[in-house]
Amino acid sequence: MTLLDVALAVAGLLAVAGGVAVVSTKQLVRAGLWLVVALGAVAVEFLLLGAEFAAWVQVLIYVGAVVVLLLFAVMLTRAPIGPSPDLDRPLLPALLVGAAAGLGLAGLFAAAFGRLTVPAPGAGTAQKLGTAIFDDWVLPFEVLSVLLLAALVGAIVLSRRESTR
Amino acid sequence: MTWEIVLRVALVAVAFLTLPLLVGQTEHKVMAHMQARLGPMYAGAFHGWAQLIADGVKFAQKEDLTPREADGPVFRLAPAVALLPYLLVLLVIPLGPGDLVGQPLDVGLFFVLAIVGVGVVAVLMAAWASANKYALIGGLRAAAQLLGYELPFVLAAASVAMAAGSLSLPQIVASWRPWWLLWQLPAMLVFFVAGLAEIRRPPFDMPIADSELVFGYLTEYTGLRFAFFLLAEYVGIVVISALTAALFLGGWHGPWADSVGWLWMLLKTALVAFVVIWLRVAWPRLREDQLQRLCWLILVPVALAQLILTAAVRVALQ
Amino acid sequence: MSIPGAGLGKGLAVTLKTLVSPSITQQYPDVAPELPPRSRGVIALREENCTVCMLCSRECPDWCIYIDSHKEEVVVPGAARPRQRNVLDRFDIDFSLCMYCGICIEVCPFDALYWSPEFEYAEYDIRDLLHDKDRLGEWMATVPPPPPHDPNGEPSKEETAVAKRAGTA
Amino acid sequence: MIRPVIPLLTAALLFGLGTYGVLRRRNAVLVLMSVELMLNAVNLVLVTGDVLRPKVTGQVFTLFVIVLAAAEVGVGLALVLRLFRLRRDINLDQVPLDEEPEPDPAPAPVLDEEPTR
Repeated sequence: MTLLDVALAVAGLLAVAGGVAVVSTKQLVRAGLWLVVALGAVAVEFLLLGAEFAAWVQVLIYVGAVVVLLLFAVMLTRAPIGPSPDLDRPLLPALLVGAAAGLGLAGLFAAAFGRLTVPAPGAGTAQKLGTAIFDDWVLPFEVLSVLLLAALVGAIVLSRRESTR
Repeated sequence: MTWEIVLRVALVAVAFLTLPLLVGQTEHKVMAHMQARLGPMYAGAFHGWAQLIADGVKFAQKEDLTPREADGPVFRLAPAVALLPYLLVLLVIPLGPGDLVGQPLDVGLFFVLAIVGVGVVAVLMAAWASANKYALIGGLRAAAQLLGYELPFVLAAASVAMAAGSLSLPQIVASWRPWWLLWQLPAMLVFFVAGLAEIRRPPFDMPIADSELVFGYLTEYTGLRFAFFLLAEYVGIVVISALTAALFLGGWHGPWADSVGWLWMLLKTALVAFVVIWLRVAWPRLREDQLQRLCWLILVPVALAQLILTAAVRVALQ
Repeated sequence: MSIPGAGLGKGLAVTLKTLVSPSITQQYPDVAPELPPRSRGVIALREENCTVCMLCSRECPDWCIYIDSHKEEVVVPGAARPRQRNVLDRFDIDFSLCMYCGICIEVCPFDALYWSPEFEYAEYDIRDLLHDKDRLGEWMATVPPPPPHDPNGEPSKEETAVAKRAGTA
Repeated sequence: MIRPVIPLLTAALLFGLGTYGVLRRRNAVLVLMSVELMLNAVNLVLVTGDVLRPKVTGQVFTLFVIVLAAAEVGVGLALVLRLFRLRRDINLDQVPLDEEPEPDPAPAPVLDEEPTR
């Protein structure tokens, strides 16, 4: 265990704790705020793994936009302060599937990479990333922009009120 | 090495604590004189220089209230969340040539944009946890405003990053040339206006419009927590001014630049901060629909056009 | 045809001009304020001129002037019988009621009431704002001299009367 | 030297939590949040993959996923708000999948009105 490992483990624990809180809290808005914690911790993991650019994109898009939109929606749909009743479905099926997926994957990863150590990655990959996107992945990039446009138009159409026609 | 980092962080912390006070005092005085008043004159004997310190003492003495219906932990945490992003941003803004920056960061500009965006979360936390309808309306307004203006803000910054061919703030300042003032002028205006909206300064203070929403998402705050929000606003002015100065006004460039570069940077920052204060005095608040109209119909197209122009000039120069 | 945004520029120009011109704030407790002439600060009483005609008290819109008097006989040498004279016992103005209309001063036929620019007579208790004739008399010292006569104006009635009497006599 | 198993385990647990949340939660926004958790788990795996090999493909895909998540949330929230406007509720179990939705009551209901259903 190096210092970097410890940092990774701490951020990972934070992310998982945030995730647990997101799926278990009874208070709608707090779930959104715990999501900020989880996503922030994942961003820290990105940083530690040398994906500096991805980390800041994560903060910019996820924390700055996605979570805010989610909170916005929670507040617009009138979340009460304090616990809301009737948030959850029956526990058992969800727990079974969730635990199977999570622990199964965890077991798989542990078995495959359990003893592996790799050299710590260097920082500062924005340039490499740009080159990769615009050399190897131009088509997906363009397709993605079309998709974004479609999502934009779709969201606007969906949220228009009928009476404004 | 460790000592150096500690020293740098300490210096940034000092700047974090003094520059906003300086801006606040300037605002007191400039606003007063623009309204043919004198402003604070008594605290500290000489032209009320210690007014903000006195205010701080006053805030510290006030009762720390949490409304009974409020979501306590969230309510109490919000001011810190509001303040923290700006402190982090100050770390990467270059003050002078070479090594005169808190922490040189390869993707500094991107870091700044990402971190400034986190401030919205604090606003939503404060708004929702207050259990007050004015606060909630203010918070929703703020969220809509901040989400909207983030777009031109980022696009304008992307233009200058493209012009410089780097995301590192010191790099961008280093490759700045005087003729960029003209070339990047639309981006500068867009960035400055969107930045004003990001820190919710007048004329973009719809979220805390005191004549209709009491004080928006700050309505329920008192004492030190309120002071934290105020401090966040003034650090915000410092950050936006410093960013505008660094990205578009050439940062430390100027006559005798290498020896007094930091002075130029501070001077330009102060100039932009003065404009921020000036606009507050001179211009009325935008209505909510005007606010969104300005963002989506003017700023975003201008920013996109500027991006195309920047790209064209870059390609032509190569 | 107006240029769009001209108003914004104008706003900036006005505020900048105000910024560089001196401010109009007066540092009152430290620096005495420059009051305009004929400031209505307080009503001063020249007791000797008062004949207890009660005009001021009757004309006062909110009845804040209280006057008491008694009659005295004055023996004038050579006269057939003693003359009667009104003697002022009490002349109070309640400044918690006074609305500074100045009607009392206008109607006084004997110039017993004057405007004084003195304004620093605030009290902690509203009852202390009832000022008696001694206090009102003290304020006479602060009454400014009457403004000089307008050189282009008509001469005053008294002056013409005196001149006419001198001419006819 | 780092052990890539640590972020991978984190990702696996996050993914499990996300799955659990999607199945457990009844509230539409909470389901969206759980989906975000799963997406983040995938991102974490992709980024960790880059540490194992000297390429940045994983990060490229992370960026793509993040952009996708933004698009997804935009459309998803539009749907949720639409649902709320129609039914005053965003409980997913109450969504009738086999009937035509009633048209949007016009003029659109003020937020304070009682359900018009």
